[in-house]
Amino acid sequence: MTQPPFVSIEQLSVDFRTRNGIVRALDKVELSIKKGETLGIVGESGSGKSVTAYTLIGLLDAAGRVAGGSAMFDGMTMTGASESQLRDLRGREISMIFQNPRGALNPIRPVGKQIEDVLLRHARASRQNARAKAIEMLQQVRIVEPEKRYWSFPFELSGGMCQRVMIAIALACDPRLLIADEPTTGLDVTTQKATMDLIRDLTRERNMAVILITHDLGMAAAYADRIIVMQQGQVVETADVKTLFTRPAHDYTKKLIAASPGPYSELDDLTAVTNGPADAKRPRRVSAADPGQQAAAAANKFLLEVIDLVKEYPHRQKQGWQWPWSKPDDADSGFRAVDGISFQIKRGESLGLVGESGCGKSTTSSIIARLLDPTSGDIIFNGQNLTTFRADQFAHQPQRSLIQMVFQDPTESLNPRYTALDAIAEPLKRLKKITAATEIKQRVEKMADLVGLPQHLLTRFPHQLSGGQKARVGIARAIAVDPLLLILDEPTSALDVSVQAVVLQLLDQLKTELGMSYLFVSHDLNVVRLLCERVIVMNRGKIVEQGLADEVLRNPKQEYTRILVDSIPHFEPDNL
Amino acid sequence: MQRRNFLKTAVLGAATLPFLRYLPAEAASRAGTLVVVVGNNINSLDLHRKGTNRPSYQVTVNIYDRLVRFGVKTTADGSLAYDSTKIEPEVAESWQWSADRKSITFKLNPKAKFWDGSPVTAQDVKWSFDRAVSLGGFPAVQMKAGSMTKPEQFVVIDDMTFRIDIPAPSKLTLPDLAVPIPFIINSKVAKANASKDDPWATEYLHKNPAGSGAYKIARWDPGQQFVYQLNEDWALGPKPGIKRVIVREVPSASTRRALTERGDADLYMGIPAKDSKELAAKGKVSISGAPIDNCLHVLALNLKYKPFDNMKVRQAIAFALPYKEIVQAAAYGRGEPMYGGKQATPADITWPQPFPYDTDLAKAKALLAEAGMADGFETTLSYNLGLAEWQEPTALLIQESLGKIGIKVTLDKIPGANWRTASLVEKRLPMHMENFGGWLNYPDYYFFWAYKYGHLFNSSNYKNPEVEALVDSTLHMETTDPQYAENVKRMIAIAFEEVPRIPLYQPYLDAAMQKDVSGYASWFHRQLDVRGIQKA
Amino acid sequence: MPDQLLQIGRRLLQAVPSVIGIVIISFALTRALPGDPAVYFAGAMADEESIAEVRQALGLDRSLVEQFFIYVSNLLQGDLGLSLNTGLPVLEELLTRLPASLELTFTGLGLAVLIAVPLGMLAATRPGSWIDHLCRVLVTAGVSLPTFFTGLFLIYIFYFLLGWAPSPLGRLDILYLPPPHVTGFYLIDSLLAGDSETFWAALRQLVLPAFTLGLFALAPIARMTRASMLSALGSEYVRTARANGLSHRKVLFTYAFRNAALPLLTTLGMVFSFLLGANVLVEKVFAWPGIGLFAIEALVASDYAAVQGFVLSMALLFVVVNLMIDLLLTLIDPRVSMSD
Amino acid sequence: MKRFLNHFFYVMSENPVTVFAFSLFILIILTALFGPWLAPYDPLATQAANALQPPSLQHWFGTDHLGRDVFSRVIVATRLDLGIALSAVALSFFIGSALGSAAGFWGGWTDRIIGRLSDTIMAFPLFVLAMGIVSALGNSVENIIYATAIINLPFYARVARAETNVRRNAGYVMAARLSGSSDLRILATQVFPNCLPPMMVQISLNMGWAILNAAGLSFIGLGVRPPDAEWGIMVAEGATYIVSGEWWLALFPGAALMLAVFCFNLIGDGLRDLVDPLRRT
Repeated sequence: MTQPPFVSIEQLSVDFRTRNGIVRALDKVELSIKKGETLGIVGESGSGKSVTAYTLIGLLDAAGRVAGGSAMFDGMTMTGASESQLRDLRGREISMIFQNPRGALNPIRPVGKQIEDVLLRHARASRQNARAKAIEMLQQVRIVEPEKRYWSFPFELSGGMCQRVMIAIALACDPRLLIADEPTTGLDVTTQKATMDLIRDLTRERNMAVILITHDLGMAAAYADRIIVMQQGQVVETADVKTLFTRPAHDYTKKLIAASPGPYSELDDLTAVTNGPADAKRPRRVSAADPGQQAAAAANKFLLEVIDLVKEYPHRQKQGWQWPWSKPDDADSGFRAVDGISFQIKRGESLGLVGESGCGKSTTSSIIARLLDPTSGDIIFNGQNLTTFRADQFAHQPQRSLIQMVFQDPTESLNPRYTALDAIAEPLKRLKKITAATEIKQRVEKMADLVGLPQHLLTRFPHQLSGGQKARVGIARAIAVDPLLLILDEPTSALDVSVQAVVLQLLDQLKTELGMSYLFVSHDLNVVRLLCERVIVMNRGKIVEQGLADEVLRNPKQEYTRILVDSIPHFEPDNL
Repeated sequence: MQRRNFLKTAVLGAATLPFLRYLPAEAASRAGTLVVVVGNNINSLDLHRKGTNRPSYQVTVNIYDRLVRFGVKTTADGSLAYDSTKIEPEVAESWQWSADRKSITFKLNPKAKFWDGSPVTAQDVKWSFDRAVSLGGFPAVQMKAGSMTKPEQFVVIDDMTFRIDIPAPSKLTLPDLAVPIPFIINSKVAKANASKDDPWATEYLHKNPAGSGAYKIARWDPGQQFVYQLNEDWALGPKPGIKRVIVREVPSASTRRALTERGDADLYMGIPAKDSKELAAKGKVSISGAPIDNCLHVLALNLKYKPFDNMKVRQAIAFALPYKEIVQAAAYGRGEPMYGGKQATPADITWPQPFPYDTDLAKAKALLAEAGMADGFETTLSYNLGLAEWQEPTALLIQESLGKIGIKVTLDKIPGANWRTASLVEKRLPMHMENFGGWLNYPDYYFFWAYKYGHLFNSSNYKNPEVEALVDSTLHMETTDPQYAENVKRMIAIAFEEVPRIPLYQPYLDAAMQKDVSGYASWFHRQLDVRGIQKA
Repeated sequence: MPDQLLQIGRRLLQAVPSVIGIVIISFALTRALPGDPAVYFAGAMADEESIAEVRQALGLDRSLVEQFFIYVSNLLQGDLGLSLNTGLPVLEELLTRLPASLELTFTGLGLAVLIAVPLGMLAATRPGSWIDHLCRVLVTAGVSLPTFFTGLFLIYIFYFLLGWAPSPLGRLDILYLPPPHVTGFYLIDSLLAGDSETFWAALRQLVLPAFTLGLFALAPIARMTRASMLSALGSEYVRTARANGLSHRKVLFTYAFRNAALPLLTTLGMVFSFLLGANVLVEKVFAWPGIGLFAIEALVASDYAAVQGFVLSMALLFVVVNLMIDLLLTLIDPRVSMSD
Repeated sequence: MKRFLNHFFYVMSENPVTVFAFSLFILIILTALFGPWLAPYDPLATQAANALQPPSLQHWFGTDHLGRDVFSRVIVATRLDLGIALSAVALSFFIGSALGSAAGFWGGWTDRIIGRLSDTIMAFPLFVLAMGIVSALGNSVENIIYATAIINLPFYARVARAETNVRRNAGYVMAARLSGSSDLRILATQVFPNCLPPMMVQISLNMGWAILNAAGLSFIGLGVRPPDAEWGIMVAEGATYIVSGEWWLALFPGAALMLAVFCFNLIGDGLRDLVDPLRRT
C-alpha cells in the first residue's frame, strides 16, 4: 500500500458559528478508505458523522467552516477545491443518499426526470438516450415496471421505493464513492434490510467504496468492512468489524456496544461496560418476579381486557358535494386499522405490542388510552368497561388518572411554552386537583428524583433539555398521578442507544417500584423483549402471533414474525 | 329593458350606441376642438327622465333648442353672464301676450330645423311640453313654477303657431320657458321609438338625442367622455365658433387643475374657488365667473329643534359667525359678502343683499344670555360630503367660533346620497349648511322655495304666516306692480330679523380657460353653453 | 384524467356556498346603505308625490325579503338591474368597464411580479445580508404608502413638473380613439388592429397607474418569494440536487423555484384581490374608466343595483381567479388532490 | 426578565432592520402617549389669516387651509391612528383567532361553517368591503374600526385554523388530554399560545393595513370626521393641494403615515422571534 489512499481525511477540523459562539463540530478527524471498501461511521447524534461526509463533498452549510486539516479524494484536495470543481465531482465521482428519501426527492418532478437530470449534467447520456438510461437505472434498482415508474412522483411511491430511486440517482453516473447517510432511518425493518442488501449488491458489483453513516451498530456490523466510532467530533476508535466487536479498545465503543440490544442481551447489560461481548448466557432476570405480587395479580385476574376491538376509518372522502353537516356514510365500511383484536394484561405485567408501521399498534394504544373511540369492541379496565364513555368525555372520569401514556417523540410531546415543572404539574393540577403551589412543587420534585431528573432542570423549557432529559420529563408526567397502566408508545425510538439503555432501565425500575402494568408499543422486538414478559405481534390490524417474549423472538411460529426477526441487523460473530 | 334583447345589448355594450365609432381624421388636430374637463359624470341625454343628474343638463342646453332664451350681459369685471332681465327668441320668432295675460302665443321660426332636416313644428313643441308635465318628477315641478301643469294648457294653432294658456297671469311663465326643461324634441323620431309601455320614448331618448340644437352628439362613452359636433345647419343665433367639443370627465379636482395648467384642457368648468383664485393670480389661464344669481350659501337653523326655535338664539349665532374667515378660507374671496349690512331693514329689493349681522361675540353672548342660554348648549352641525370643498372649512370655522360663545358643536359629514333625504325631505338636521339658488331670478321665487313652510329648500322648518301670505301674493305679481317692492322689502326685513337661514356669502360660478378661449358665459343653470364660445 | 375532471367539478361545487354568501352579503350591504335612492333620483325639486312614484317604480316599496327574491331571480336570468346613476343596465356597464380595470390590475400585477420575484429570490439566496435587508426595506416602503398618495405624487412629478407622462386622463389621451373592440384590453386590441401608435399611447397611459398599483403588490410577493425560496433552498431535495452536482441554475430554477412557485401562486390570488380593492382608489386618481370609479360614484348615490353588481362581480372575479389558480396548481403540482 | 432582555438584544442584534423598526415603534408609542403635550400649537385652532403657510421656523410643517399648524396636527393624530389600528386589529385578532382555532381544533361542522364564512368575506376585495360597510353604517371612528376588523377577520381565522390543525394531535395535546384537561382548556392553554408566533407577523401587518385602510376611506370621503386630526384624512385633503404647490399638506402627514405603516410592517418578524420560545436559550 504505497499509493495514496483513495479517500483520506487528515486532521480535519470544522467550526460552526452559532448563537452562542463558535462550536467545534469536528476535531482533528482522521480516516481513510480504500477502493471498494465499505466504511461504517458510527456514533450518536451530534457526534459529527454527517459533518464529516458533508465536508468531504463540500456541502457544509453557510455557518460551517473548515478550520484545519484536509480531505483528499483520489489525490485531489477537496477542502480547498472551488465550488465548480466540486460540482463536477458530485454525482459523477462521489454521490450521496440520505435518510427520509421521500423528502430528498423533488416532490414535483417525475422521478425518471430526476435521474435524467444527473445523467445529462455529467454527460453520461444525451437528450436522445437519457430516458432509456434512466429507465435502465430504475430497472437496476429492481423497481418493477420501470417505464411506468419513470413518470411517478415521489408521493406516489412508498418510502422503500423512493430510497431505490435515490440509489438509482446516486449510482446513475457510476461514481467511485457512495456516501450513505442513515439510508434506512424511518423505513420498516423489512424494507430496511431489502434496501441495505440492494446497496451492498450494487456497490460490490461496481467495486465502489462506500461510507455508511449510521447510529445503528448492528447495521454497521452487518454491512461494513471497517468501522470508525465517533464521539463529539472526534474519532475514538477505528477497527475492522470483528476486532471492534470482540475487542473494543475505547470505553465509548464498549458503552455503545453494550447499549445496543441484541437478541440475547439483558437490561442490566445495556449499561455495563465489559471487556468482551455481552455474555448472552447469563440467566435472565424475571421482571416483576415477586411471587407475592404474582399471586395477587392472579387473584385480581386481569387489569385490562381487550375484547374484539375494531377501528375503521372511512375509505376516502365521499366524492362529490357534501353538505357541511353530512356525516360520513356508515354503510361505506372503509379501511380497518384494527381488525378485531383481543388480549389481556395482568396486574404488574408488561405486554409488548410489536409490528411495522401501519399495522395498527398505535391506533390500538390510542384507543386503550381512551384518546380515540373504537368502532366496536370492549375495553374492560380494572373491572369497568371504558367504551361506555366517549373519548372526549373521558377526561372527566375518575379512571382517567389510572391509564397514562408516554409518547414517542419526547420533543413533540412537550409543550414548548411549558417548563419541565409546568409539564409535570399539569396532570397533578387537573387530575389530583392539587392547587397549592408548594405542594405541587414538592410532588414534582419528588417525581423528578424518581425519574432521575436533576431538580435544577425543572425550570427549563423543552428545547433547553436533551433528548434523554425530555424523555424523563415525559415519564415523570405520566407517572405523577399513580396510574395502574402505563402505555409506552415507542418511548425510546427517537433516542440515542446509550440514552435508550438508561431510559429502559429506568422504566424497568419504576415498574418494580410502583407496581404498574405496561403496554409497550414498539417496532423493535429486541427492545420489547427487554422489558416485557409477553409480546403480541401485529400485522394489518390483526394479531399474528403472541406469546412469551423470548419464545416469540427466538422461535417465531409465523412466517411474518420470522421475517421481522431476521430483518433486524445485528452483530453475529459466528457468521463472520 | 326587454329581456330578450338583454344579452345582445349586454354583449355589444356601449358599441350599440348610435354614434360614431371613430372620430373623423380632423379630430386628431386640436384646432377647432375644445377640450373641456368636468368633475361629474353625465348619465343621460334626456333631462325629462327620472334619475338624470344635474351635470347632464348641459347636454340638453347644447343639443336641444327652447322657445326662448336669456340674453348675455357683460359684468363689471368683464366676464360674461346670462341676463335674467332679457329674454330673446330661439325657436319662437316672436310672442304675444293676450290682453288678460292668461295666454301667450308663439310664432315659430321657419329656420328652426331638426337634425334630420324636418322643420320644428308646433306639434313638436306641444309633444315635448306635454312630455315635460306628464313624466312627473323634477321637470313637472319646474314647469309648475311657470304655472304649466297640464297638457291641455299647450295648444297647437297651426304648424308654426303655438299657444300656452295659464290659469292666472304670472311673471314667471316666460322666463320658465328659457330654463333647460322645456326643450323641444323631434316628436316624429321620438314617437317612432315609443312603445305602449313607454309612450314618451324615455328609453330611446335616454341614449339617443333627437333635437334641433347647435350641437349634435358625436360620441358618448358613459363615465369617460362626451363629444359634441357642430350642427352646421343651425341658424337660430350667431354661428358657433367651435366645431367639436370634447367633454372629459375627470373625477380628481387636482388632476383637472393640472390639465388646465399644463394646457391639455381648454376649459375647466366649475373650478373650485381656491384654484380659481390661484390660477387668476398666476395669469397663465383666464378665469371667468360671476356671482350666481339668487343663490346663497347659508347656515340653516332648524326651528323644529330647541333652542333654534328661539329667535334670540338664532340672532346670537348670526352674530357669532366668523364671516370674514369663511369668505377667505372657504370661498377664497370668490364670494360676495352677505354680512355687515348697515340697516336693520332693507333699503331696496336687491337680492341677495348683506344681512345686518357681523362677527360680534359680545353681542352674541348677550343675546344668548337674553335667551336664557348663557352657558351655551350642544348641537350638531351637518354638512354635505359632496360639497365638502367649501362646507367643511366653513363648518370647522363655525364650530370653533361658536365654541367661543359656549355652543359646543359636533360636526356630522353626511354622504351625498343621504344628504337630500336628511336635510331637504325629512328636514331633520338641527344645524346644517344649505346652498339653494333659484333658477328664476326673483327674490320672491327664492322665498317661495326657501322660506315657505313645507317647501323643499325650507330645511329650517321655518313657518311665518306673514311670509306665507306675502309670498303667495307676490310670486306671480309683475315686478312693475307698485306693491311688489313693498312686499319684497317686507320679506327681506323678516328674513333679516328672524334669520332661520343665516347667509354666509353669495358664491361665484367660475371657469378657467386658456387665453385663446373667449365668449364663455356663466349661466344660472351652472352648465356649459358651448354656443357662444370661440377659440382663436 | 377523469379523476382530475371530478376534482375540478368538486372544486367548482365548493365555490357554491361562497357564491351564495356573496350574493346575500352584497344584497344586505347595499340595502344598508344610507340615503333614499328614490329621493335622490326624483330630482332636485321633486315633491313627496313624485318621490313616491319613483320609489314604486324602483320597487323600493316592497319588503326586503321580497326585494331579495326579485333580485335573486333576476340574477339567475343574468339581469343585474339598471344603474340608477347612469341609466344603463349594470351588466352592460360592468362589461364595458371591466376590461379597463383588469388591464390595469394585470399590468400592475405583472409589473410587481417582474420586480418582486427576482428581488425575493436574490434576498433568499443571501439571507441576512445587506441585500436581503435592503430588499425588505424597499418593498415594505412600497406597501406603506397609501396608493392615492403615490398616484398623486407620481402625477405631480412626472406629468405636472417634468411632463414625461401623458395627461392622467384614463386609458387613452384625448386625441386618440380606442382600438376596435375585441377583448376590451386596449393593448391587445391595438396590436390586433396592427395599430402600434395607439398601442404605445395606451401603454403610456398605463405606466403610472400600473406602477402605483404594482408598488403596493411588491411586498407580499417579494416576501412570499423569499420565504418559499428559503424553505425550498433549505429542503432536502435541493440538498440532493446539490449532492448530485447539478448546476447552480438547475438547482435554483428547476428544483428550488418551481417548488417555491406553488405557494407563490396562491399568494398571487390574494394579491390580486388586494389590487382589485386598491384599484378603486387608483382609478379615481387617474380617471381610469374602470369599475372602481363606477363603484365610488354608485356608492355616493346609493345606487343599489350598481353597488350590488360591482360588489358581486368583484367577489365572483375573485372566486374565479382563485379557481383558476387552483386548477393551475393541479397542473403544476401533482400532489394537489383538490379533495381539500 | 434578564433572560428576556438578553433574548431581546439577541433578536435585535440579528437584524438591523428590526432594531430600526423597534426604535421607530417606541417613538410612535411615545408620541401617541404624549402627543398633546408635545404639540406646539392647538391642533384644532384655526387662523384663517395664516392659512397655507409653507414650512417655517414658527410652523415646521407649515399650516393648512384653515391656518392650523400641520406639525401639531401630525403629532396629535398619532394617538387616533394608533388607536384605530390597535382596536381594529385587537378586535379581529380575538374574534378571528377564536373562530379559527375552534375550526382547526374541532374540525367537521364547525370548520366547514367557519371556513365558508371566511371564504365569503375573503372573496370581497378588502377595500371594497370596507367601503361598503362604512358607507352603510356611517363614517365614524367606531365604524371604521368595525369595518377594518371585519375585513381582517379571515386572515386570523385562517392562520389560527392552520396552526391549530397542525397542533391538535401533537404529543403535548394528547398528554394534556391524559392529564384530564377539557377540550376548551387544551385549546386555550396548550394549543392557542403556540399559534401566537406566526400570528404576530399577521398582527403587525394588519396594523399597517388598518391605517392605510382608514386613509383610503378618507380619500373617498368616508374617513374620520373633522376636525379630528388623522393622518389619512390629512393626506387625503392635502393630496388635492399638491398640484397647487402646497405640498407640505400631504407630504408630512403622508410621511408620518408611511413611517408608521412601515414600522408595523417591519416589526412583525422581530415580534415573532421575540415571542417564540424556541428562539430562547
